[in-house]
Amino acid sequence: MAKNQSEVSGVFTTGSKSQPSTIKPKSPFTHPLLLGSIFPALLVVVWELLSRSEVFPAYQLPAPSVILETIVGMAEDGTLWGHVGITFYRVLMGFLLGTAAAVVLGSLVGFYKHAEALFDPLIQAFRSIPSLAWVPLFILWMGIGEPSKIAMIAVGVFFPVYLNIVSGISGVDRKLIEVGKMYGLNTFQLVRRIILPAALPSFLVGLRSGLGLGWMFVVAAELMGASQGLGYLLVVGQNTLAPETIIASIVLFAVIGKLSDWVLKKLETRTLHWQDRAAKS
Amino acid sequence: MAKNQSEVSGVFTTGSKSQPSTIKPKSPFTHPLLLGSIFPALLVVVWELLSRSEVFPAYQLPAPSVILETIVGMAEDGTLWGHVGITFYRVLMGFLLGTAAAVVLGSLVGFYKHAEALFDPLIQAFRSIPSLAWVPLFILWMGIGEPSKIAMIAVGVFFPVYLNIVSGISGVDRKLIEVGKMYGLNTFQLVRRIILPAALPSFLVGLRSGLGLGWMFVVAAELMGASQGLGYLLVVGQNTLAPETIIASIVLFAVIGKLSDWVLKKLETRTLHWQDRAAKS
Amino acid sequence: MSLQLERVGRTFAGKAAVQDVSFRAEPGEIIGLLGTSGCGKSTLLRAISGLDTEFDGLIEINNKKVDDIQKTTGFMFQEPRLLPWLNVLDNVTFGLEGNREEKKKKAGRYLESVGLADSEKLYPKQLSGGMAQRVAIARALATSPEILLLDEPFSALDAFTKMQLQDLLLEVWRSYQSTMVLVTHDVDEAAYLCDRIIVLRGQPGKVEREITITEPRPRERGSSEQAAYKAEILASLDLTTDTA
Amino acid sequence: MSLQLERVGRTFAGKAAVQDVSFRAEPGEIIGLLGTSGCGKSTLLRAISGLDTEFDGLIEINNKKVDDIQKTTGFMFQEPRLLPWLNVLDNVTFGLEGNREEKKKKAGRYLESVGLADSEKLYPKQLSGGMAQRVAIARALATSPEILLLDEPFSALDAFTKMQLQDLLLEVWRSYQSTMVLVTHDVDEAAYLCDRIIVLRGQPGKVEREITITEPRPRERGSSEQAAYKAEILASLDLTTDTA
Amino acid sequence: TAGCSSSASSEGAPDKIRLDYAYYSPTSLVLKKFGWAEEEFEEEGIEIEWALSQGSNKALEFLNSDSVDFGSTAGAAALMSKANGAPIKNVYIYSKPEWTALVTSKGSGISSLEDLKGKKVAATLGTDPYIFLLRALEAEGVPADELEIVNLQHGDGASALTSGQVDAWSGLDPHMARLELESDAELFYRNPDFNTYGFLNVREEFAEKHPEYVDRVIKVYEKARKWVQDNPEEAAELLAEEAEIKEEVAIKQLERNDFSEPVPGEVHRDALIEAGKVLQESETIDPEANIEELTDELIDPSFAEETISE
Ligand SMILES: Nc1ncnc2c1ncn2[C@@H]1O[C@H](COP(=O)(O)OP(=O)(O)OP(=O)(O)O)[C@@H](O)[C@H]1O
Ligand SMILES: Nc1ncnc2c1ncn2[C@@H]1O[C@H](COP(=O)(O)OP(=O)(O)OP(=O)(O)O)[C@@H](O)[C@H]1O
Ligand SMILES: [Mg+2]
Ligand SMILES: [Mg+2]
Repeated sequence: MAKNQSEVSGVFTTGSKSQPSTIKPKSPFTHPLLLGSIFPALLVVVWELLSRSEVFPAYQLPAPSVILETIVGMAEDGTLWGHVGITFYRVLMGFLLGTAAAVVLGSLVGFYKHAEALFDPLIQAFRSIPSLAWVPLFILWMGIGEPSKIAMIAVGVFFPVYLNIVSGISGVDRKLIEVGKMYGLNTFQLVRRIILPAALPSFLVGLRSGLGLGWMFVVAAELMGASQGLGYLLVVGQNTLAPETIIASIVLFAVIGKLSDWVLKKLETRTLHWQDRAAKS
Repeated sequence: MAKNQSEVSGVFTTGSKSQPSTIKPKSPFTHPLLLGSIFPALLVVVWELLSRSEVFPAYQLPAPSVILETIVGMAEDGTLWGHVGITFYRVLMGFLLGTAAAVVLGSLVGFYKHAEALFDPLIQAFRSIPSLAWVPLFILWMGIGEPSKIAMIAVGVFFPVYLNIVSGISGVDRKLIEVGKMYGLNTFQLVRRIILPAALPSFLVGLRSGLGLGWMFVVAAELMGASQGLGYLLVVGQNTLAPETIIASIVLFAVIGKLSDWVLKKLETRTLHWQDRAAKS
Repeated sequence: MSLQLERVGRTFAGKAAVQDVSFRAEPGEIIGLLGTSGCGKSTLLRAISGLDTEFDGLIEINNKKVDDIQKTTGFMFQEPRLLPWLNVLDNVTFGLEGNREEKKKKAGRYLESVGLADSEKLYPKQLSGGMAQRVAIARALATSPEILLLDEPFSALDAFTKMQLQDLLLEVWRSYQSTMVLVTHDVDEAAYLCDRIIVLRGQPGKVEREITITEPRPRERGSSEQAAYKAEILASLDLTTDTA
Repeated sequence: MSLQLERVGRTFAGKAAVQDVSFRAEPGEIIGLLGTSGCGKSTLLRAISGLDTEFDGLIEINNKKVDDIQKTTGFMFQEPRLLPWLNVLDNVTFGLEGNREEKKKKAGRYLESVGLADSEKLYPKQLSGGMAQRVAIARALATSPEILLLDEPFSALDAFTKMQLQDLLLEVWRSYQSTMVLVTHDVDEAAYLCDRIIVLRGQPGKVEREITITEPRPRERGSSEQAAYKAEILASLDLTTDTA
Repeated sequence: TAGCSSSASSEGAPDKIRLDYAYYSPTSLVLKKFGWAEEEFEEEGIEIEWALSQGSNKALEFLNSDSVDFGSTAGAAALMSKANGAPIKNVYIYSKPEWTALVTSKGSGISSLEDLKGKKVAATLGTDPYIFLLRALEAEGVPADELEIVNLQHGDGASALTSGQVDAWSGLDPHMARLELESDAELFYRNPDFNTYGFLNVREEFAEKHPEYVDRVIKVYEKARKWVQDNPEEAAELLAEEAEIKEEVAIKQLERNDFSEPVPGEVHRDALIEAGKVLQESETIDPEANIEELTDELIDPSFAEETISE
């Protein structure tokens, strides 16, 4: 992240690494990683202190150290990897499925006004149905196996990706579309070579939003007969009134969600280097 | 919606109404409203038929007519307005709160690289925590009154709005920002007069995404001791095995969610008329 | 290919931008389109290109009515319109067909002609205004279109680069016998390049005059014939200012 | 206000774009900046404006080192850079201060001067290239900056509109005694407007020559003095092409 | 046990008393409906606040976060929370429900626990039906690992059963009652004693500060309980109306509730200990914990004994 360089230095593309002399040395105190850890660290410390001093009794909110122990315990007896692994697998599959559906439908709706009139109203209506409401319907349609869980997550992923694609497409500058048309591109090529790249910033936000929602839908998905997974852990924790299980699952959601988002964010900086962005102050 | 007019006719701004002769008459069969009703209508008819022929037994999936009766029944005995009203109120307040927080934090993070390093990692981590996971924490922090419900919805609204604002801001063309700087705008003015308008398309998608998520978070919010509301209705339906209540609440979610989205969409076409968009084919 | 406009006009939301323009370009002819700012030159080119189909009147290519985009038509827009996510080379290969290597070679050749051989890997945000315009020229020429529409192609170039590229254009014209319509504000340029010059005037723009330049090519810049034509064009433009 | 550059240069990711440029502009002087496409003219203006602070060397305004944006400096960019969500009038009032009515009146006056009195309500997407450029000119002039940086301000205009606006510029200069730095490719324009002309050459660009024009204003277009200066400028530019 | 009677020094009257109501506790619905609690405390200016509990775990979250003073739960849920250190005690039994049983659909060929071997059975982990299933299996000598227990929420278990995705379901009222009435579901294994009773719990802090008010809440609960016993039809009607379920379903559900034993006692203790052992075996309660001690800490019959014998 070369954010404190000039906006015109083109660091992403021309490899300024050969010219270290032009890069101002970063102060170690304002290193992003360090800055980024301030709040989480503060949170953990304050929470630990409050727990130790019993402002938060353990039956309400166990101390971070207890949570960590719980997680380490799960890691040691091996159940952690099962929970994390299966949930990660479900989210990944659901994410791919939901994104694929959103790209296809979103491109159609963004591009053809009849497709918009046809599909968009229904999709917009479905968009505000809570994940829990889908549960009985999905069980009815798809049973309680893996497919219904993945489909449920795909539903969550679908909406933000769809919304961002449609809006991204309709925000594409007419001028660039005209360039494509002049070179005789057909609709499909136009979408692939002009519209998707131009709508990429919006598409990527959609992906990140969608992935977040995918993690959120895990709980509903794993209400459908799961015997493993983070959502399962959360619900069992709530059913058995075990706060450390609940909080451990929340922490795991946060950590793994953050990691998966980080991957997409990297992708974003990689693929959007061509944007003519202003430098942040 | 003048989508089938030429992209260069500037209908939004110069009032082509005085020149009806240049507007091609719309075929009544491709009117957007009509097209948009095809799928919902089809859905309802097929579902009704399947229910009548008992492919879907009533205790699993009641017929649309039964759902309609349920809703009309609620409307007649007046409970419907209570449920819809209170939920609408909660979503509205949560939406305003969440949006306000997202605008403030999103502008900071989008604009200052230190703010980004400081806040963004934590926010991104929180983003993938499911709504149900927040419930015990919110009860703990804020009790079971209205504030905790509204705060819960605000959390849902916050994330997509935040994400879209940050990305919208960093996608603003450097060239326009420089114009603002040359006219001596300070940071605040720059945000208000250049960055927010330029990031508006992205911001509006964020709002629509956030509103959708707000509706989704209603269920979690109304688990916190509500005795009225659409989310309450859904959960009661699930706890008392009343599929007609469940489906009625889903339908209400869809309809009201769609209506609220429609308002935002209107706002979008209003405020984005200046975009140089291509006409849809 | 021949190109024919008959009483072409365009109205935007009730306000006419250009009216009643008719002319014919024979295959291989270079037509200049001159006129004050805002008189409808770009609008006419858009109509000819097929991007805009809402015009009034008739446009024919090879005596066949068209109101759609033709693959054989090339358009260099008034702005460079480079695709910001492609580097210079990829922007030029954008419209080309064939295998990768061939496309690259061809694009490279044109980039060299416009003096940008070193800048192949740069992205649009790293280009100067004139460089971006030259990339756009290379992109338009590389597809060797049979009808080439040029909207102020050299406006951002210094006098000498401009001359070089004018000659490049003539070279392309000689090899492919493209029919060209060239919008320009540079009277020298019009006199040097065009077979016929159409001067638009007023708002809405109408055809004010047609000037045919019979001087054979290669023409000599600064020759007395050129000076005479230039004076004639200037005179016809001068009238226009009265109504501006 | 006076403006001084001392050995100013700029390097992009290891590649020098412009090097070692020094000159001084006295209060009220109009400096012309000429050179081939890509030799660093816009880069220099960005450095003077304060938008780019990564340059090498020293820039002083009124003998005080600056490396930040000055409110008294106006910059007309090479592209119009209109704000697409504001109509023409609001784009011009954008940088103005004072109450609404006053701002509108002032903007309206400048819009009239550039021939766009009728187009106040149009949005940027509805403008022709030259109209957009004229809005940008009106916006830059309306704030009456003490230092005015102009990057090819008239490049998209026809010959006659261009002359009118050159005279408008001189009028503004007379009223406010702004110090101006003008990038242009038009040799006539440089000879007509400038007190001194700095010719850049090469890539990275370096100062090739400085030409001082002593002819008092008002100057007469097409006069023999003008022709002589023009020839001199052209000659100095001509050398440049050898290295392009 | 602690909190002995109203003679202990109290810190005066609370400003308000926060009660919960739940569709699984008909007594609470009656109490809320008739406003007897409000009546009882009106003179002293004490406000009554009602919160709806959507399940035992919500009621316990409310209790633990000091959002209510009294919460209605299943006995086992209260025990689990106690095992995690929740400062609550059980002071009253609002009913002895037979709210759970094993259900299958007609023609499934399942008629005993023996038949469940190799089959899928839906149950919600950690809740009464789950405990019921495990205790039933133990009682009949069928090892739990010979069948597949599918973790589904109560309502989803019912749907899964009717759509044939599981072979049996450890059901919960009112889902179970509705299924019995409207589809061809059959209860093939019942045992009221394997249910863990309806516990009314109070926060320990409240009980310590205001013991006499605990007594008085029990008093109004008693009034409601008696009313339910005397007016079973009206009670069913009320339940149907409040929970928005059909009246037949409500009647069936109430039929399976025994309102005769309000004072926590030995039976309740034994039932909880058995449940606790089952939960320990499945590791939902820490295997190290001393269930009997926990049960003794949880159940405090002194308030009810005193009030009801009055
Ligand atoms: N952001 C950037 N990143 C990398 N290189 C840049 C950047 N901006 C400009 N350059 C390079 O700097 C050189 C000078 O650019 P500049 O825009 O100053 O040229 P110019 O003299 O204004 O040319 P023109 O007349 O074509 O506008 C060019 O070679 C260009 O590629
Ligand atoms: N999309 C549009 N909506 C409304 N009016 C438009 C639109 N496009 C162009 N016009 C109007 O049409 C007229 C002609 O525009 P055009 O771009 O053809 O001018 P031009 O001759 O190319 O001028 P220039 O030399 O300045 O580029 C102008 O008055 C302009 O305002
Ligand atoms: Mg034009
Ligand atoms: Mg430049």
